[in-house]
Amino acid sequence: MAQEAHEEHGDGFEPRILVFACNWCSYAGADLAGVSRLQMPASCRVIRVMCSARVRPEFVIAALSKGLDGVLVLGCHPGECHYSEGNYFTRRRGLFLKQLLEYVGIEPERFQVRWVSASEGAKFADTVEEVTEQIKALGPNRPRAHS
Amino acid sequence: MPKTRVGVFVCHCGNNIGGVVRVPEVVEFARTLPNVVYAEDNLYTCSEEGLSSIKSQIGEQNLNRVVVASCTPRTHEPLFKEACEEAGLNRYLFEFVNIREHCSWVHAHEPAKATEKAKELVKMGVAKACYLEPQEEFESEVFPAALVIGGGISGMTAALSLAGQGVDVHLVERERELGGLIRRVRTLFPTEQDTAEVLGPLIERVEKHPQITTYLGSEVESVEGFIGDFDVTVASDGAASELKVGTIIVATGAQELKPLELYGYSQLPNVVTQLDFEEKFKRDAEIPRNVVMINCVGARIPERTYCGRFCCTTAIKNAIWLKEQDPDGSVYVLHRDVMAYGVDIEEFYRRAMELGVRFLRYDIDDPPQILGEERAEAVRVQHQLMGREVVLPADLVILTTPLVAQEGSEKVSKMLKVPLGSEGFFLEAHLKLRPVEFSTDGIFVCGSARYPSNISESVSQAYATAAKAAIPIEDGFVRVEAITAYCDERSCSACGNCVEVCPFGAIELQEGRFGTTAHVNVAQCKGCGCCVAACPSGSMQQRGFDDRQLLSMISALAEEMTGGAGSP
Amino acid sequence: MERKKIRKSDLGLWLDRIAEEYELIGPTEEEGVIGFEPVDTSAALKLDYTNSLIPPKSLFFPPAESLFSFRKRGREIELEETKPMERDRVVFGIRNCDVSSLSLLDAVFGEDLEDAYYLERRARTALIALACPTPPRSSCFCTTFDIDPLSPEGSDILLTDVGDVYLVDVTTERGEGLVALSGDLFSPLSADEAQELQPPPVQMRKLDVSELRERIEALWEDEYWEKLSLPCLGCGICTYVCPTCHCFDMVDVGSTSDGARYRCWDSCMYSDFALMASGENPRATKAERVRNRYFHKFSTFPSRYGTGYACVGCARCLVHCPAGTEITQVIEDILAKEEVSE
Amino acid sequence: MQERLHEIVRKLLAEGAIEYFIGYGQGFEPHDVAPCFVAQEDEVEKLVWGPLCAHNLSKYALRAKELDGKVGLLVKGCDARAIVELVKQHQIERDEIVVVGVPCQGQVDLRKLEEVLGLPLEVVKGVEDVGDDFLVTVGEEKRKVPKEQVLRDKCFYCKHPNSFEYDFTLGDVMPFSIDADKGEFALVEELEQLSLEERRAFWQKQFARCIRCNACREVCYACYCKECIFDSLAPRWIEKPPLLGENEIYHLIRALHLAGRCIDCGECERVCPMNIPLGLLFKKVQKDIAELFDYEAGMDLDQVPPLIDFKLDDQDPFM
Repeated sequence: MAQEAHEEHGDGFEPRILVFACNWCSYAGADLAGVSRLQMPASCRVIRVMCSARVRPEFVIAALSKGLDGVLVLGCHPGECHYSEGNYFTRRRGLFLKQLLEYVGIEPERFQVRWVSASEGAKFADTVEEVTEQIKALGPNRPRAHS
Repeated sequence: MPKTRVGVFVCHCGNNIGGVVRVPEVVEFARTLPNVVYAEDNLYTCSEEGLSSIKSQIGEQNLNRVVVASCTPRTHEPLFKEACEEAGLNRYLFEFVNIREHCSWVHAHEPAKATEKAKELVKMGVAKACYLEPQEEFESEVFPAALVIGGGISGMTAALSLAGQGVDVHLVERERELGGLIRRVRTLFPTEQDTAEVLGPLIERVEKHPQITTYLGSEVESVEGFIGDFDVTVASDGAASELKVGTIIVATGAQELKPLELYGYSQLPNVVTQLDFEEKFKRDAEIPRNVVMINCVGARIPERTYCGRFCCTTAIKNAIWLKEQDPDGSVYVLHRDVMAYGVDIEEFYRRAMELGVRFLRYDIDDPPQILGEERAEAVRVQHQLMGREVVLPADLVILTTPLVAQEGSEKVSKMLKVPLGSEGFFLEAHLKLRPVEFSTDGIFVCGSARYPSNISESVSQAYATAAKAAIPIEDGFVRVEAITAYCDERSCSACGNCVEVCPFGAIELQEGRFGTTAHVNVAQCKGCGCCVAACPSGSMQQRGFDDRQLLSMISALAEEMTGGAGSP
Repeated sequence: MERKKIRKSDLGLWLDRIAEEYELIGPTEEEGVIGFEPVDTSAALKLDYTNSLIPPKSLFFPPAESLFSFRKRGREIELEETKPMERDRVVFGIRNCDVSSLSLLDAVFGEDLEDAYYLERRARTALIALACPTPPRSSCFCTTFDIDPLSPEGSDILLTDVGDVYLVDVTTERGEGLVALSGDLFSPLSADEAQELQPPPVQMRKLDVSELRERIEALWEDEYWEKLSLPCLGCGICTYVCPTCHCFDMVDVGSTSDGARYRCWDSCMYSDFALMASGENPRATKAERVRNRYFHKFSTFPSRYGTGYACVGCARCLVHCPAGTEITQVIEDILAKEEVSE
Repeated sequence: MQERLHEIVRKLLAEGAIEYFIGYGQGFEPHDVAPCFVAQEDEVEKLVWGPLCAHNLSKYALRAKELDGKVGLLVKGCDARAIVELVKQHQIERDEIVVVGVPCQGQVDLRKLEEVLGLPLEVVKGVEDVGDDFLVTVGEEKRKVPKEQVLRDKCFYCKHPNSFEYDFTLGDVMPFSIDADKGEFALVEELEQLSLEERRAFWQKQFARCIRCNACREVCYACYCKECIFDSLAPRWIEKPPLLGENEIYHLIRALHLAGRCIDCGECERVCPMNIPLGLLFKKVQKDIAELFDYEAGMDLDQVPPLIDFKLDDQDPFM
């Protein structure tokens, strides 16, 4: 069915990007983008978590290995975490995981962490736009051969 | 265990969703999803009609999971959870799917893609719903005191209202006097009464009230904790006081824009703002004969798009005041539009014209010009009606500027972890549905801290926040949403990661039935989930956000791509 | 039937001819690991090897095989059966220990319950066995179970390395067919050759296991198993490299709306192997799991299928066990123990 | 040294200070050594020590949990880090075990030795450490093999020839000086030099070969979870069949869980029957943890593991 959509617009591959957004900042930011009617590519699927620190790095590994084109983890800006410390852990996990994934040959663009506050609707939209473009350029995440 | 029976309700939200997403197609798709036994679309699921449909279907279809695909959980989740509860379904067996803010509104020109996305979001929601479990909420105590930040009209009114309800109030004011911005204004519209007549008694009542403690020349240094249990540090002249409060009201107000570089302001001595005028001329300075006011200075322009809302009224007020002082003097008000809304203000506007105040509309692309080197001599402006240029003699030019965000707002925003809008004013949870409330429980905002508000607006907002802030204190407890962490002691091997990461010290290792394992103190747990992500064995989980639920959403989405992990 | 010979230099020609007609599978090396893999040309084969790490049972009973896949389209469900194999196959270079392991597996997959997938692979696969090099690996002990590393039994063709030529014993019509593919490369042995060209007799340790079954059955309650399990890590290596281990698990991979049913190897050494939905685990301790494995090999399997012991003396488990557990030592311990207590 | 070991263990058993001692014993073939559990004084002679004692016996320290009494352990310098971590991660009480530290000047990588000799390992009758060489007995003759040629990779940059965590010690040695002419992370860096595509191809090939026998997990000292997330049915992190995608998840999540825990004992790579170069994966983990967070596992009991800790000024490329 996804194909139909493409045909209708005559463009090629529309990446599927999984987004984790923290309830207090980034999810609110995404809502604000909507309220402000900021248009963005239909590539992202948001999963709401209370804090970006809830996002198990295992989720990222699983999502990419299952063939999703990208994973985007969004949290409050450092220092603004609703739980005061959560996003500092997100930051460290992100730093480590990014390098590990790159080492085994997964393009770093496919896993990104960004800080988006509740008032940054525009930043949310821009981030989605930007990441989508980057992943479009890479093409589909190689589907896993089930040998 | 009874079979999982999911009901899906997809909202058109009038045209908001239905105008883009092909809702019936989404409903049809939902019917094919595992465990979905019922699906329907509603014009407005949040309407009485929609809600009663949810309730009745829970009964008729014997639903034990409800998924609503509509707007954002941040505003409507409580509403739908109530509905489920009223129909006898535990409120935690409800799952929200956002296909408006996250879909129809942001893909307005791609109906096909938006529809596909909506389907996948619904699929993910249903996948999660299947793993939802009923939850019991935990109740935590609320400390019976409130903090009000800002001692202006709003702050004082809120403080009095709270104190009047028997709540202990701590009122913190940065200045050495109470009163805020209005203190510098001499008369008030539309009653034209002397500010002191209003402000004086108010300040006195605040200062006299036994349940209000006022901290002048003081600032809030830090705020920790959550609704019911905030720890606040107030710094006054080096001395610091530690307070405990249950709720907080932000009434930090706003400041008048100083239009530096505009119309010779700050270079020409007789070009002033309305507030300068109030302070200097309306006291004892002698009254100039020819006065020209320019409205919308620094407002409704690209870098500051909003309307100051009552600057016009202020101009009218001062124009009338001038005419009353000297009927023969000339007063011109150059404006872009006169915002004199409401019964009394409109009347006020008419009176000004009767008194001979001249209102001239100018064009922003051809703004008035100040003539004169040392001081303003006259103002040249293009008269739109006569279609020609006029030169108005001016002994005094008054610039009408809007209120802008209070300085220090960022600090307060970071401290309380509440958001600021793009113009720097505080941003409430929802313009229509949750005004004066922040999405963070127990913190409220009123007056010009929110956006420029005149006195009557500030007062009513102050009452609103006072009422809101008093509720949890009256109840004496708040329910903690059941999204707290818990540990499966059978599989926990006590590595201690969770203990280390918990920002609230809510977890400790204890001896138990299964040896040493992690234990979560629900009262302290705030449901961030840090510990869950740090647990290698998955023994630590978060209610409503456990690994099964989130992983099932990922798999549901991934399936769409791989055509099933199974394809050999 | 009479013995033939083929010059070593001609072996490649023959195998390449076979590869034209069949899927040719033989010993190859990847990352220092010997395994039986399909090859396009004989050049890809590795001939100087003792035996593969993963036994050739994997060719008939793969580590993971999709039995069928399913898709949910709306309310419809499509089922699609997976074909076990495309072309008929020829396996070259299999050793006799593994050949005889297949006859044990035949009992499992071919008797009262017939497994179509396994049986089709067996029926459509010819075996060209390669007699073991002499001396064999010091760990080998197949003769313990009366397996003759030089016997043509169980395979279609047996090749025996005697210097410049391989002796060729063809035992089945299918074998005849393979030889006929390039008959000119084969020639009968002259009388003298029949005399001279004999493989040297194979020397390897042989344990007397005639009473092994009775003795192990007497040891069910013995604390020996506890002791034996101390170093055991509970990994699955021994079962995965064992040519006779055949435990499997059936799992649906994918989702309820799109996936496949897989059969994949499982290991009785895993703590959750016997775990039941109720949470009950009849073999909760490592000692119980270790005991179970040897009991199955030396008691349960023979009594269940009326065969010999479920061990062919390939010694793979012994060589690869990370904790150094030796099945030969275990056998000796079992036999010794009984004697002591007699 | 072996005698001294026998002495100590005999004494410990005689005094009933331990229920049993875990050391190394002769394996089936002369070249292979296996963990050896000694409970009786008369079995003490079974214990051996030499350059073939690769196993990280710290894994067995967890056995102490199951016993009323203590267990004794023979621990090399490198493996001592596992003891520190196990205590740090609340898996054992330090006083539940008796640690006998043994000085070590490098262990033999049997796969390398087989290559260097060009002969099957079974012809190797014994290996002795004679300073900068190993003395390898092949059949009747003794061959000198330079350590450079056959040392386990991790021994090239050995930081702890002596166990720094012990109750008894078999003495001290100087770290031998071998010019490995490459840094600790040289192999990882080589791989990092490759293009993303090449790295991907490399690892996909490796992961595809995995048969998921779980040996790497079971042999790992840090895999002590009562229930591994890979064995959990809900949530189901990986499917049982060893398909490429599932194997990839398996190895990456293991790498993640070992971040800040891996002490470079190299057991996972040693036991892998499929010769998957897991060392290359876990060296990378150690490298990044060291470079990003300046942390080395198993060195300091009070140092908080890197992924459950943070600094306000950690680098932040995510703005």
